[in-house]
Amino acid sequence: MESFQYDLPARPCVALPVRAELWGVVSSGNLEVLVETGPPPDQCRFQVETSAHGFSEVWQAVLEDFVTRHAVGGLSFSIHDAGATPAVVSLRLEQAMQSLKAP
Amino acid sequence: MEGKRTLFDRLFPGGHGVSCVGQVLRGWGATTRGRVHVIGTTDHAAIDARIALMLSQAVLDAVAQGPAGSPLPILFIADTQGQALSRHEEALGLNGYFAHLARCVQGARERGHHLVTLIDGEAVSGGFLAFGLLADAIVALPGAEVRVMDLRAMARITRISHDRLVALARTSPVFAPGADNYWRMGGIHAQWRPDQDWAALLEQQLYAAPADDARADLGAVRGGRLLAASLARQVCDAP
Amino acid sequence: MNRIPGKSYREATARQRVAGLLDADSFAEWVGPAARATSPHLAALGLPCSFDDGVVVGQGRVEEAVVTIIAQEGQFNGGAVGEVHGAKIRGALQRAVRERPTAVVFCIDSGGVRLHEANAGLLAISEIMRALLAVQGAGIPVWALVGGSCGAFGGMGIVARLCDAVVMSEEGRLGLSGPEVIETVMGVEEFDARDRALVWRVTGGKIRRTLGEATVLVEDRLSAFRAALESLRHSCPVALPRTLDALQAVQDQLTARATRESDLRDGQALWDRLGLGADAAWMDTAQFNRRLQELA
Amino acid sequence: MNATGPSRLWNHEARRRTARLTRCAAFLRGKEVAAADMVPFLEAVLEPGDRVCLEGNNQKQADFLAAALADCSAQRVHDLHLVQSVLALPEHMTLFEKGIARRLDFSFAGPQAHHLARLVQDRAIEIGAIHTYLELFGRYFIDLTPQVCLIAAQAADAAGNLYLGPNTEDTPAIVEATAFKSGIVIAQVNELRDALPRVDVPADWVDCFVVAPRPHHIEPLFTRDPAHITEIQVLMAMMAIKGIYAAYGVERLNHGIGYDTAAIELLLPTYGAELGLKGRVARHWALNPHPTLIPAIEAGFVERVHSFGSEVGMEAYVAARPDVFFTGPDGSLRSNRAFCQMAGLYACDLFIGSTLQMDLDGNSSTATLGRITGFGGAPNMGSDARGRRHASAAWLQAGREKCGGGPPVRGQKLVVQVVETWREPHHPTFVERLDAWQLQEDMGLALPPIMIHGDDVSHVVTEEGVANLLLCRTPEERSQAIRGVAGYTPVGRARDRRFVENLRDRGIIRRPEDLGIDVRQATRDLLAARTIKDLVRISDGLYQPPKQFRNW
Repeated sequence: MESFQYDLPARPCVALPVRAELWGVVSSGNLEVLVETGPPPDQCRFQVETSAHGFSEVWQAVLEDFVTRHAVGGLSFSIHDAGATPAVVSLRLEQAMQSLKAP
Repeated sequence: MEGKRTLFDRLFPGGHGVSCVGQVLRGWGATTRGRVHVIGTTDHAAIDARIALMLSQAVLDAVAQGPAGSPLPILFIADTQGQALSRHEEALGLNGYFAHLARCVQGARERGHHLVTLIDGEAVSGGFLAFGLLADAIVALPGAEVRVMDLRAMARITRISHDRLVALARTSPVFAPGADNYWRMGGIHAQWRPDQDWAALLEQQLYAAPADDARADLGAVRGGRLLAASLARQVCDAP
Repeated sequence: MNRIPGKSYREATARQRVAGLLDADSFAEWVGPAARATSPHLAALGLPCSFDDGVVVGQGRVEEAVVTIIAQEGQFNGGAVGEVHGAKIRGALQRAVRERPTAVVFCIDSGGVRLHEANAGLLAISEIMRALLAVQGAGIPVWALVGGSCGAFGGMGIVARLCDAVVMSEEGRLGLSGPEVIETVMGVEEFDARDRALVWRVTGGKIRRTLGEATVLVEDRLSAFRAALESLRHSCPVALPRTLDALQAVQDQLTARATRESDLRDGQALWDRLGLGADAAWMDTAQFNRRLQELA
Repeated sequence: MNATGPSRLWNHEARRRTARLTRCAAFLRGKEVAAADMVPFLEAVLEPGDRVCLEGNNQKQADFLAAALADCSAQRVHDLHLVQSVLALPEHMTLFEKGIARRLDFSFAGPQAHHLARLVQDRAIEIGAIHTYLELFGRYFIDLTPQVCLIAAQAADAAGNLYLGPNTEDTPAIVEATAFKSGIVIAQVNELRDALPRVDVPADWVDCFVVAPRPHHIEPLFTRDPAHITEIQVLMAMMAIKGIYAAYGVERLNHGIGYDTAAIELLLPTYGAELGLKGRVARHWALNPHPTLIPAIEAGFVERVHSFGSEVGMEAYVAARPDVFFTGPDGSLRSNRAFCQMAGLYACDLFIGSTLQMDLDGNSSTATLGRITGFGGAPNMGSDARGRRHASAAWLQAGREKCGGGPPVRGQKLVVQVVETWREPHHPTFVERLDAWQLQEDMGLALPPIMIHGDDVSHVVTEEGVANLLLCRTPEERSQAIRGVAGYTPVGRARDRRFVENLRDRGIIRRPEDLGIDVRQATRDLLAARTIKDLVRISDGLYQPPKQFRNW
């Protein structure tokens, strides 16, 4: 397993604080993402644990694009990845965003 | 069966009458406090529906026979290589036969029968789950082999190297075969040494006060299973 | 012809099943993913963990009646039971004895013991069995739902049959030893695990329903499983009795079955004998149920 | 002319044919050969160095004859030149390992791709060329005519007439070339019948037949279980339907085999219907009877399907839908690979398929290191037929886009590659350099095994969007358009972001949101069937899937 953490500047999320919510499952080629209220409102935190080694740059690129697309400041995304492709990662993050709810 | 007779001589110096039909043991043993029921399997039985039915009938008979008000303890002898593997047994629904056996064992417990299991030989996953592992107290005799799967088969299925599993098994009791590992995890209450007085030890177990399933706590105390008890409690008490 | 009606139970995740089975917004989870109760044993082997260790437990409502719900995630390690996974289930069952819900709904989707923590898994299943028997002892029924991709095998196959009612879809499977295990040990002539139609004729919902092991056979739709729960409130409101007579009656039934089906190796033989027809394996669920009822 | 000189013989081939038949006459009872005599029979008929077609297709295999040939003595039968479209059976490899065969001209080697690559490296085989199907069939009539062909049919009558059943595939092309050039036609049949449902090959084209001990193998190659279709494939299918099928009004088309295209087939009756496309797109098909096409047929999208071969389990369904399929008087499918390839090349406006690798020129290949897969039919379908003269709306629109506005002198075939940017971690689909180039070096091939050339590709669809290569005016635009949909692969991340945004403004790259597609709606719930069982139900029980696809 490889793990890393990124704290990226982000526009504040309007729905803060959010109810913790889990999306996706850990199975081959898939991942789960847990969305919680976390860092300051101008920061977004990603904690990634992945079974695919050597992809930190790809992860960073995927997550930077995601932060550009959405106002996710104040949120933390914890990810357990079992070899999902970037396409699946983006899709799960989009699905998680769609479901953000107040606690 | 010859080995089992020697075992019963040692467990019940006061006498015993255990018969063996098709790898199923049924009968009685005499303790200083009276007779107890003996039910079990021998010769590393692969438990199929027929054996499971004989065991469950033996349990039901033990419950039906007992003098009302003072149910006799039941001693289970576990010696099983696991469930029988065949297409027929699956089609027939062997898991349902095992579940019925488990319900009969619980029925006996609910009627006040104290339940003790001795592992003499092998105790492997499915066959062990159905009755032996459901007792109030579980004891491993010397040489008992307790396991789900040996490490080579596990390495093949999990695709983790055998060497790595062997190395990890030295520090963790969580996956490797062995009565010691099960003892550390609280799954076996006691292991008897060859030089001990088994008849006396058995009596202590057979007439102990009944208790709830405390194996997870035992595992925590013994340091082999640290999360099972606390997590169940956490779920129980969660807001 | 447009869309297939309704969401598939088989394809749904454990969380989607929970949401689809319970009244809207009625679910409250115990020790949810934010608690990060993950498996230290998988981590020690360098394998991916899951925030809920592959099982969701909590309480919710079915038509306003409070139920305890347990849902295994078949896609995570085949729904296999490890220490944490098992402890969560056991805790939920113990809590049910204390809180006395209308029923415990147990969505089983598991191959049995998680080999990476095999000893802990075996003990956990034993503890689940005892805790489940205690729930029933308190009069509370436990309803098993079997329709996931892993079915209910190994120790969880035994657990499923301990339950007071079993709701299955045709796609669900219920057994003890998986076909792959039997093929590996006994040879491909004994059980060809790649012959999927055979696998389902031996372990699938239709043969289980025919033998009476599945209480109801429903379509593979989340809504159909939900509807089955609603009707179980009326048909199975309390745990099955464990009186000596009741246990002996089951003993006699199982004995009769073992004698009658002494050479059963394929569900088709059963259907042929019952006069269900050569196309029993092809019938849709409604038709199959209707034919079974006509023959009963 | 020279009336006085010694008269020249003009029938060498016919004499040689007579000699072959004389040598094997002892084995013939009428035209039938006993299965037990097959090895000595072949040893009598064949001569060293013969050009032989041992019928091997995608699905249908002359497997009994292949095994018999492999059992022949290499002393008596050797150095054969095999000319056949597909190498699928282990016996095909044995022929080369034993020295019975030496040279090979072929199209496709799916299941034997690794083995074939090894034989080439060991110099145990000489490869003439890797062909497309039509190319190989063409050469049957020019310079690769078989002297002996070993074919597979469903049934024969006593006279030797053959009934091919639904799986025609290559048989007519092989038999036509062999029988009319003094070759020997040998057929294995599953059964001998008094009367055939229809005569597909007349008896006087057939020299002998053998009733094989077992029916010939047919691989259910075109069955895609909808259960394996992913959300990403659903998303790409939505983009293909809205961004290409609807945008060009594609009525006549061919699909490759794969989950990507199966997803499109299963979205037509749902998403396609919502877009109002019924009757406007996907009406006429050159396609095998894919089970995943059933919902679109039942929904009335599909009007007509002509097929290369058949598909196991689709027999009853096809027979019950004669308005859609080409069927014989007996109700069974009449397929024909040569004609269907021709239809795909000349009469279709779109081909869509997938690939394993694509480079910045748009060249794509399924050949990766250590495997020689060959091409099959994709290059015929996936190329612009420059001999085409009739017009259609889709063809004209593509032609206009390609020539940049002026009055087009010809249209353009739509050739679409639909791929995920990553197949799995460590395997990006988009690469700077195809493995095919390395393979060419390793194998000593004259050309790199490129399946579809970049200059034939009109669109690339990935989960990131659709790139319209017809609108690209310079090589740089083209490569940036490809980078612009290559996602987070190294190729994609090396894009010039401003350049790509500019291409997006010009509609050369279109993202899902540009097409009005909400990514979050891309779920499996959108599929018209999610399981094989759904397909059976939608077919009203007519589709009978092989047992390995059933979970009931």
